[in-house]
Amino acid sequence: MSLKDLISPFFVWQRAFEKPYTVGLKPIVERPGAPAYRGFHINMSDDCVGCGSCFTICQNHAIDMVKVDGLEAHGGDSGLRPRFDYGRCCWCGLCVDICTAGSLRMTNEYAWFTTNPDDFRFVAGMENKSWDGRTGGYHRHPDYHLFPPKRIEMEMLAPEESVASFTEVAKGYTEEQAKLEADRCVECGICVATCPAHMDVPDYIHSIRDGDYEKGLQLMYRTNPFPATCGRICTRRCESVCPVGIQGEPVAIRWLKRFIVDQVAEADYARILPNVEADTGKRIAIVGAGPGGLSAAYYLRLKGHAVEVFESQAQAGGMLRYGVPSYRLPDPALDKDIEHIRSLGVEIHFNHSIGRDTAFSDLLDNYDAVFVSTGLNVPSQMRIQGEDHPRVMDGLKLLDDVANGKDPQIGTSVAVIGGGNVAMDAARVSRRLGAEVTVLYRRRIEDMPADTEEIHEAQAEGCIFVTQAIPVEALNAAQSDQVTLKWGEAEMLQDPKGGRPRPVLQEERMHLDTFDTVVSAIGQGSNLDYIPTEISDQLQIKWGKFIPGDYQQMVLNKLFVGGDVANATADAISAIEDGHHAARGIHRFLDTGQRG
Amino acid sequence: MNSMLERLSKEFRVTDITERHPGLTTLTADKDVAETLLRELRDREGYTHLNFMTAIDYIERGVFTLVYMLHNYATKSTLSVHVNIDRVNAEMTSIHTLWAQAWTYQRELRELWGINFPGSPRVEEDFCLEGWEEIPPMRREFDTVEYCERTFTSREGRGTVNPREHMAEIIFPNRGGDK
Amino acid sequence: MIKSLSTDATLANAGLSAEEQDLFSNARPTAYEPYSIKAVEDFANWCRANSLWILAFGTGCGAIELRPLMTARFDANRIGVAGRPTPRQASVFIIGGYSSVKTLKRIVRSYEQMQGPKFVIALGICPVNGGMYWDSYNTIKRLDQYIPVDLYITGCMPRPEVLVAGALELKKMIKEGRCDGANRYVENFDWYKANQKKVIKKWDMPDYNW
Amino acid sequence: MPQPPTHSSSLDMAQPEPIDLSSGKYVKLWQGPQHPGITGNMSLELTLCGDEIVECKTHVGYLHRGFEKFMERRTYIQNFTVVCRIAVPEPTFNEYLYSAAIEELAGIEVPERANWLRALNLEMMRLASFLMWTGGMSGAFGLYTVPNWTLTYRDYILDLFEELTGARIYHMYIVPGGVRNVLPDGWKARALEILKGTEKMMREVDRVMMNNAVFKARSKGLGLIPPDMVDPYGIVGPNARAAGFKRDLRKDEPYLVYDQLDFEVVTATASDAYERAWVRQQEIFQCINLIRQMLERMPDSGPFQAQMPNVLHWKIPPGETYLKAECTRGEYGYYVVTDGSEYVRRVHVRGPSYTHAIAVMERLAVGTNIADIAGLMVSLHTYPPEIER
Repeated sequence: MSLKDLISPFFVWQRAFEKPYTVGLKPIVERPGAPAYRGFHINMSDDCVGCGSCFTICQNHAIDMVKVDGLEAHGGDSGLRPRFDYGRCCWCGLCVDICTAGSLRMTNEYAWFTTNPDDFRFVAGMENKSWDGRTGGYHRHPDYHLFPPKRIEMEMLAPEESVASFTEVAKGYTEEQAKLEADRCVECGICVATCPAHMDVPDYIHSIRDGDYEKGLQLMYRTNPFPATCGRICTRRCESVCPVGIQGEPVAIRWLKRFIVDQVAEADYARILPNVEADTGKRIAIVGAGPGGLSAAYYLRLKGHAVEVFESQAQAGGMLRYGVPSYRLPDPALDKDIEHIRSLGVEIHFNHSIGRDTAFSDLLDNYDAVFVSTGLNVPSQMRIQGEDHPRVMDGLKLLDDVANGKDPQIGTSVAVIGGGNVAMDAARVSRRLGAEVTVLYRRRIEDMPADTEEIHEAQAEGCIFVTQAIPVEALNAAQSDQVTLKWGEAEMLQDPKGGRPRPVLQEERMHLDTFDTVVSAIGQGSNLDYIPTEISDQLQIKWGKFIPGDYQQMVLNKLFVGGDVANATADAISAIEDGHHAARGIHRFLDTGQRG
Repeated sequence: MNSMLERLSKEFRVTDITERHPGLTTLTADKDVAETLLRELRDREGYTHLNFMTAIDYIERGVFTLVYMLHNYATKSTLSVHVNIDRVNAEMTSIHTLWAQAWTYQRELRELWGINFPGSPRVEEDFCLEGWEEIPPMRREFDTVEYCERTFTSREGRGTVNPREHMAEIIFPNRGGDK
Repeated sequence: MIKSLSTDATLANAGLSAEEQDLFSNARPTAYEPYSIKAVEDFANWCRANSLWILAFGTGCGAIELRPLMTARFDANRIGVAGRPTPRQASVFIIGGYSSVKTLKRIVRSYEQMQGPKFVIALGICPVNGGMYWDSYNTIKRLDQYIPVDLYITGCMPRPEVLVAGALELKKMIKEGRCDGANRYVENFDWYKANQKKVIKKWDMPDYNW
Repeated sequence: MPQPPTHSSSLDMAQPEPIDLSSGKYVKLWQGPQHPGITGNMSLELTLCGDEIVECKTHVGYLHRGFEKFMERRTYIQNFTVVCRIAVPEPTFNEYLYSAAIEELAGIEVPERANWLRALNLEMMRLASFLMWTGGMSGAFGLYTVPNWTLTYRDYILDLFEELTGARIYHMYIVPGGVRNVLPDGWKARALEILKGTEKMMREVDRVMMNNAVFKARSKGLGLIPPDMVDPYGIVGPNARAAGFKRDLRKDEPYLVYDQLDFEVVTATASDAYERAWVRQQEIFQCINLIRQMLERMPDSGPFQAQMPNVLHWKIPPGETYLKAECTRGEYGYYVVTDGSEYVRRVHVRGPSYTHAIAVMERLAVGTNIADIAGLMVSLHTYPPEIER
């Protein structure tokens, strides 16, 4: 033992005069948590969509999704909110990291003690807590992700290539791409409520991850007998509510659906999909072989009913065949869906028009139930002078001609009037026929009802968009095979009531442009002339559309309606659901005699 | 390294030699040669360090795989020696004479997997558990959640709602598949 | 003041071997009765509140924050908190988070050996509802099933700052005479014992150990 | 005086003969689990002859939570939050090893910046853990000033952790795929300031503890580990280095960015309590140096997380790996087996305390004075939760 060893410990004394290390006694006030501290939770309830991803990822089962007063399930919000159990939570922050809506975060508050352990439970953001107003605390770093925020790009034909032919533009996912895209789904199931047909989206996406495409197909046919079609042209409202899309891009549900169908050969359908139940002896007539009519036919046939479909055209598919150009929906894809329905024994009478070939009342008399889904096939009028000019044609006719292989003779300069999907189709078809295309629309691009993708693709293919342009008159041009369109610029006027802005024609800013053809595509209406007045008088019909009751049933017990002619959304997937729902109603009605 | 593995596969019939990453090789040995093999590896090949030993329950194949992880400080290589033993009346030769910490591992394996090591010191004593009456908990068929529910009480008043089912109930009660 | 021992209510101590039966009392625990004069009781509570002596038993993770708590930075000594090595001298038992079944047995013994009035603080989430280890076969999920708890502090881990705040809260509760955990233990003794014996399979100790 | 049973040589792994307690010469004492002189929650069953220990049995399991069981029923991402609880004072090594093992099996390449941040975290954790150990070591020998200093500085490091990771103890910062956050503004400057203070404080600890006559007298020669005991007992880390073994995984099998850092392995000549303490003192200085090097050279921009799949249904192909890192106590290892499902098939955590606190402790305790048992225990640096998991 050296003297140094005895003395050196006394160095402790030198610290006696230093400032003490000790901190004060008030926890939060004097020592708030660090700016990124993982403290108590806070949830922006308005942003939260109740997807339950926080519940799924919590390894401690610390989160319950619960109903809260004042919130209802609607659209893309389940109406549920996370309730935290601070007898379970370990403040790992995985719930914050996974939160699709970005509504959940943690504050830097950390002090909570109580004598009653049942207190440690609260619905974040719905119950008042002392840390509600705090701004500090943990939130996900923008570059840190627990699932890929960007979708797998779908390979498309280049615009210069696509405009040259009617080849399908979207090439479809490869298996690897599809699995990566399917991996992005968080399986919350919010989309199921928004999908008009309530397809089991998370389940069939799951089957892609498992590589079990046959199961995926089965799941899709539970609610939709047109998966090949919907996988290409669906309006995909599901994607608009997909929580993954809130902070990133939504899961490409439509392309995944298409991927599944593309993986299964039509020859295998009979083996994979459900077969027809025993014959019931009931006969059902369906008017219109569009998506609505065939959907009803499919589900009714599965139940064992005899189904006859009456179609005025030469082929089945309705608007899907005659209204959707083949670069979006190639005929083989549509045929794949229709052929399976027909293979179950659904009988389709082509070129058979109700009202002309068979009286509507005969249907009601001779069949156990009638489903009417005749769609919207009468183009709306522009209500301008010179509308009957020979060089003014309607968009549906143009598409119809092209679908039937006829040359519509549009010339080399075309004006398309309208901003919906039919207008985009007409414009892009005209481009493919070799014309220079100008699209005139009353409002702004962002007001167009057409799909954003469609608009972008049309622009990429060289269609010129002239917005805030109101057609006024179609005049005879110098050359007889041309037409001069008089149109005026419009100003957008704010609606004082807060509705959407209204275009107002500016009389002093008029233009005259000459085209080979003016294509009008501003909407369609229905034609219900085939229904005799004595019947139609009993029915609820408004603006040319049926107003159906529950299960798509009309006042006449036997009559069920659906599709564009009976709903406001007028898209394929709604028609499919109408058909399916009517099938439920008809089966229920025939089975039990119950009305909807 | 390779010559050693060749010799081992010849003399000890070791199989499934796989290099998992540079410096880590796994191999499978038969139960009856395992002890000799380990001794050989320790004394002749320089694998003097026993990182750990443990077991994996392959209930679907009816075996426990015992894993002996050995390290050679000189060549910086690790050998993972796998030995498959029967799940029923699981028993293995004790290696407590080879490494001093081995008997502790064997005690743990005895308690948590129910693998016996005859002759291993204090192998019958409680290790982590005390008065355990169920099947050994690390076995795959032991359901820890079910045991917790049966044995312990959790706080009441919890319960969750599935968003998808909730929305189905509120928004489309009569629609969707199978309705 | 201690309630007089009632002679008929004795414990079986069935888990003990014959030679050990004699080593332990078989009397039941007794409840604490406050002094009849309020001023005296208030003074006693004031004394108790200002000398919170913690039992040095790190039962789980929570023990890790007790060291900062008891050293220079957070210095709990200044509010009358001190560590004690033996239950006989301690008045506060801090349960540091989860407790395994094996530890629970020692917790029960230590708790019973503590002299009244005694208080229990449960740290973290695990004693509340199982916490992180809600599906572990070897940890209890609710501490209040086995010993009475006076104050819960949530967090994983609760920071030393909260421990200080919690100790201050406990002081306040004691001064107001609101800490009756030990009496609850006496009153519901058989219920607690039954719960304890349900999970502690190897019961080789006296039923009440003081 | 009766002769206590002893091991014939350090390589003799047979258990000593049982002691006849009824002879009246011996007394049995339990140290722990409720005992101030025990590290964590464990206990020693000591048999004494006078005040000399003739037999020691370690009892563990008081902290057994069955991690390896319930990890088998949690997804890969869920497990990352669980693993840090396995070694309470040093959670970061668990996080790193678990993540690295999962990444290896899933074939994920971690960005460079994340590797630096991970190494920085590991070294800070090492520093914090050693500081706490220093406090414990001096406390065990009756020097109560040092814990007040070292635990305070440890707390300053925890403040840095809190700022960077969002938590003091369970950081949950190193996640499969990378890390969760980047250094906040001004963090480096604050870190350097705290390192400076720590270094100054450690020089004083050197005077007060390492050059303290009482400490020297009590710790020198206590619990001597002879070199021929190291391999048979699986002794690693500072305990082995103090016996002259130049083994450090950071140097021998470099992981993360350690091959780019400049440091030497610290060794001593005789592994008794004092030399082990000395080695750890040197490693604290080394640690401070390493952190400074990293702060200087670490990239300030770039990605810190690899491209990850959706963790909610993350499947990893079948495989097996054993990864290890040098923690404060030596080789810390994760053995992970996957079977292609969303759940891990088997995780085994190899903590150095497993052998240090049981086989080694039981061996070294024999012949020690009862008063030194706490010091001996601390000098082996054991953390009970990593033994029983």
